[in-house]
Amino acid sequence: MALLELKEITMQFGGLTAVDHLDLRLEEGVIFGLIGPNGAGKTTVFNLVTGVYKPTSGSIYFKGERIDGKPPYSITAMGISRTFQNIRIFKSLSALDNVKIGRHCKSSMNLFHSVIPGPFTAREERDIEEKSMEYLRMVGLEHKKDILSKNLPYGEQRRLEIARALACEPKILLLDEPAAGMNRQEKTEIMDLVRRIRDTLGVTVFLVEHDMKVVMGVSETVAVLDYGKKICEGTPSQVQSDERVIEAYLGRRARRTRKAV
Amino acid sequence: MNVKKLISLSIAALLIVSVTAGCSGGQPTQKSAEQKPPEQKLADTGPIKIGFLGALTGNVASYGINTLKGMKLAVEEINAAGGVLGRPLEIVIEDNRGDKTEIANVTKKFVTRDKVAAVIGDPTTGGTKVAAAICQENKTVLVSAGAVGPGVVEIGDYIFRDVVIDPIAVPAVVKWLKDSLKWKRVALIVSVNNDYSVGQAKLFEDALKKEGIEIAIKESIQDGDTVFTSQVTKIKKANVDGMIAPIYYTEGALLMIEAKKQGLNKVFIGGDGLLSPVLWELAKGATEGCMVFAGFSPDEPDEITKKFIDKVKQVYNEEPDMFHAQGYDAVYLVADAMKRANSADPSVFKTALAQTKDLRGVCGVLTILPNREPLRTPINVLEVKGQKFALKARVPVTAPQ
Amino acid sequence: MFLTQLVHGLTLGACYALIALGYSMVYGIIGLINFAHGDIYMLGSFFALYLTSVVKMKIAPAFLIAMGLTSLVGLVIERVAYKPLRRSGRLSPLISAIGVSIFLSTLLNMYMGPQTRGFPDVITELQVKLGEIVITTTQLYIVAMSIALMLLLRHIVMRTRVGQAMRACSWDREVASLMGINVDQIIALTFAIGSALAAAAGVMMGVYFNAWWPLMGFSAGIKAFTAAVLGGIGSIPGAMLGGVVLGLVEILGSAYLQSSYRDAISFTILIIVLLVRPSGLLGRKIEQKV
Amino acid sequence: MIDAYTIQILVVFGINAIMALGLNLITGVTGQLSLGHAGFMSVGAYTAAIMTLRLHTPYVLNLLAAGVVAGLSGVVLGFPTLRLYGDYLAIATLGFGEIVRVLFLNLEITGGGLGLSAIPSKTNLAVVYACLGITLYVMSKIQKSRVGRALMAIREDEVAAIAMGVNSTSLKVQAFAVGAFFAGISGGLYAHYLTYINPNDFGFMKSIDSLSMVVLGGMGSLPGVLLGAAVLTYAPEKLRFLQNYRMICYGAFLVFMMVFRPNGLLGGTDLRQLVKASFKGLNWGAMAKQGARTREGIGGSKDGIA
Repeated sequence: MALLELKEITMQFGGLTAVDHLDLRLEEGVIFGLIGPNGAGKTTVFNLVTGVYKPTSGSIYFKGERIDGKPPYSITAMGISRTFQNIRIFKSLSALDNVKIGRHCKSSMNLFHSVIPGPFTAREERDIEEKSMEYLRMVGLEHKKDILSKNLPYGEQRRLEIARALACEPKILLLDEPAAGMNRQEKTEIMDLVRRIRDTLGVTVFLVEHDMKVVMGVSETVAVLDYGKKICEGTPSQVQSDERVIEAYLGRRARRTRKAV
Repeated sequence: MNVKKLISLSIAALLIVSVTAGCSGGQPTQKSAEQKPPEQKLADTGPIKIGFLGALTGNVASYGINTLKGMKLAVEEINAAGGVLGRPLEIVIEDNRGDKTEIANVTKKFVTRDKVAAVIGDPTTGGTKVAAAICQENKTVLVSAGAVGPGVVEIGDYIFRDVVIDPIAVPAVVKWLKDSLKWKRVALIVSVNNDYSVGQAKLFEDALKKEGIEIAIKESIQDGDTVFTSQVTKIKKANVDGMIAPIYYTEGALLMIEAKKQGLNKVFIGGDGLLSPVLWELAKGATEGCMVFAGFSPDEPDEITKKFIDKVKQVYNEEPDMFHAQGYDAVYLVADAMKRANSADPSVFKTALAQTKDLRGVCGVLTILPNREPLRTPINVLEVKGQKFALKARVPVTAPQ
Repeated sequence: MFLTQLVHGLTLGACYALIALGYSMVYGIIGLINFAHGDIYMLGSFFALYLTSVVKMKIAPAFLIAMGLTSLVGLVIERVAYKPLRRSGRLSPLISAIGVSIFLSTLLNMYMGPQTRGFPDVITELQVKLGEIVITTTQLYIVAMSIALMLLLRHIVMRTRVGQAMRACSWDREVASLMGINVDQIIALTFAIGSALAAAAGVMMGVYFNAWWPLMGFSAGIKAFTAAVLGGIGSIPGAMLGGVVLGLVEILGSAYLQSSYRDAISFTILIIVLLVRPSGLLGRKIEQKV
Repeated sequence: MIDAYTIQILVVFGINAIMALGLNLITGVTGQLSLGHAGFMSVGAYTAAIMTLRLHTPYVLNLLAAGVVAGLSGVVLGFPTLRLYGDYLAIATLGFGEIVRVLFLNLEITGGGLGLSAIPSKTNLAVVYACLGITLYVMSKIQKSRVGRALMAIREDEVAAIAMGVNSTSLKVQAFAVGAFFAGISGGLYAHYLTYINPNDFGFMKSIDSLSMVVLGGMGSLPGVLLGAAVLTYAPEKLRFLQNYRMICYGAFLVFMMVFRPNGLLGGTDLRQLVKASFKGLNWGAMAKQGARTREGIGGSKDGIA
């Protein structure tokens, strides 16, 4: 049984088909890359998996359970968490608080618990604090825990967002262009981090990325989207040599260039 | 964890205390001067303080401002004639914006800081009730110039008012409408967010029922409204003999303009809330023939009233309305009681105040009944004629059994 | 009876639309819930009252001068109370606007007294009779004026360079300034136009209802806010539509339901409309970009 | 040393602060602009008044009932309207406040426009400050808890909060319920303090007053809200010497305060930071500055103009 499976997923916005009869299977423990030219529908796939959008047709299974149509927060609670293309950390909260919010679905204190103190709540709060620090440490931000997250440099904000997503203890982590806007040094660090996440935590990683070097360097399986359709899937080397992929990237670019001229 | 919590809470508490310390530390000099024992204020020869309670800003400012103008005139006259018990009167003025919390604040300030002998106001019934509870508790006399609704003097034996009270006036006026004008079918208009209007409308409903006059239609407006089109259209369709409108003059004038626009040529009658020159200043003839019942009559006045009207015109360059008159009378009512009791101590002169009998004021003759409600007689029915109120009838009233 | 009520409702709606237009414009461009808009409206009405009754001016010049003076005041207010707060969230300018509102209304309360004042007879009132309905010239003026101003405003915003700059500022101020637009100037201009529109509304309403008082802006401000939101924030035709719907609901609601429940009826309808169309009648759908 | 006038101001401050703290949870912490908070206060005040006048129930029970009924009304308002965002929500809450006011003006049991009078005077300084203490305790506990962090996450970025597993609708309703509960308590205290209530006392201006307290003090910061309530309760009284110019100056004062401290007096600082700051002898001003937040999220709907 695949960990995550998309069957015949179609998503239409008005007349525009963003995702077109897409089938994807992610086995547990893989690092799976999804690439494609701009506007190919990669982020839409993430939004479909996390429940932000409800697919026009088709179905999505997670651990064998159908999840499309469920509210996003309960999908997260089942073990799918994500980062965003344009960083969406909680800007005026400290780095530690950001990660603590990631622990939301792994803790259960409700309104009454927070007002009426007890050994259970104290223990849970301590657990949240310790676990959150662990994830901060994992991304190398433990010394910046009290800094407001909006004051962190860009690369650290990205890593903080990953730590926040990990704090949910997901089975599968969706990373939306984690290396965007980073320099080479930072990109290498991110690739290391992704590998470490899978190797030490055993989390399956589902990656959307623009940067070929990053995707090819870290993924075990890569799928290519073009106009919402999957045109190719395989190992990085298989994909890199596929005609259709080259055409989608280069051919289009060539056509576009001609048009612009 | 617990220690942290304690600290954070105590910091918060500290904050409050420091803020409030700022509050009380505000006027140290004044306070030390006023922290003398209460007997002192009654014995010495300084001015007798009267607190003015009313709004000078906000929605009900026009009532407060005019009440204050009336009070100022009375105080000037009394002081010019040597004051009360050889001491001059002094008005302590504070604005309350018509806000109940501020009314409570101001009243507390009057009774504890200024140590006034009496509080005059508030012109609204609701405000008076808030202030009355405080005055009663602090044993300071309160005379409301304007509170006509029920449940005011019941608050305690320090609480009085000098108005035409509706439970006495309304039945008399309704009887007069039936006997003299032969009204059989009326429309009743009430301003739902005005306690004066709601209270008076209820009394009208009872009295009309008792006299067998049919209420063909009951329409609601709100204070602050300018649009009355749908109400007037409905009233016009109801085909009535006249409209009973226990509302205030601004809404009254605008309502009558709309009525004239739509060709509703029937007469409006309302209480002293309508008694203001605003009626014709605003309505340019649309209010012609409109009737108002009140204790105060600018037409065919007696000596005292005429003098008062002239004075208001001379000092403020305006026609007096109900609030001028009530403010003026309230000061004289208090001064009269102090003179008879030969004391400015509220606990003493309140007894004299309760025994007031046939006191001539600008609003007619005032007697305080045994239940401390005022009885004013007669009730004047006035009619708008051009730019003035003309006396149409005098309706005598007697104390209820 | 129904037609008469309908005419009254439309007139009242046109009045609300007039106030809402300026409100919605400022709102669309700087996203400020301008609680002082009602008081600017009151001020515009005051200028006209002063000019017609004290200076004995005719209504047409008084109308224009009032608009001019009010837009100057609008500029000053923007400079003093809102400009310093442009980068500090949305609630701080809102509180600042409340401060301005209290300031203006109490200032006028002090100088003019709280009493309601009527306008001199500035418009010769003629009546047009169509069967049972009676339409007055003032009503016609108001409806015509609000339609004309709406069209003018829409033209300015959609068809002129200034309007283009305004729209740019409303989408993204930073990008607009990078494109060489003087954002400060555009916002100031928006305020000036918005205030002038408020003044126009104030004069028309003052004349129509024959009433001016210092606190008249309070309820007008709430009505404008309601009409603008009902129509869809920032949408100029929306403000117009929202105003008309609000006016109709108020008049017909008090005519056929309970007049004492008038405000409750209109707000209930507002909430129902928003539940069905969460961004107003003509508002653009809020897209939560993920 | 403390006379009745001072006590009066202190009581009014306490009642205002409880109400503002409730609103702070909704607006300051959760980021939902509410313009109808006085509606909740009104529900509380009328609940307490009707219970005491009709059923002669004990004071403490009245207060509790005031809070509970107001809290329930918060839930009732919350469920349908919390699907709305930004200013659309704001106008819906404003509408709620007005609907409550009009309803109370028309109902028989609330005395309509006459209001309710002769409510027993029970509220005193001790009771108010006990309630304020409880409110502060509850609020500081909530803000530091899992729920509080989730609420702040909703304020900062609702989409991201949901992606972190936060059920934002449910939590927003809870925030409204708790905020309304305390507004109800403050309404109950108010009714038993002034002994007379009228629907017009809980109009839009009252909602705006408490919103001003929250914003002026610094949204989301408990000491900030306390300070805001203190300043805005005290300022109109302190300005009395200005006589006729009082409210003019008050208006100018509001503008000046906002221009001078756009993020509120203590914007962005929380109790914990203040405690630490006071221990370490740090500069409070710097602390506030570091914590200063821009609050673009609130009511933010980029609609443009068309």
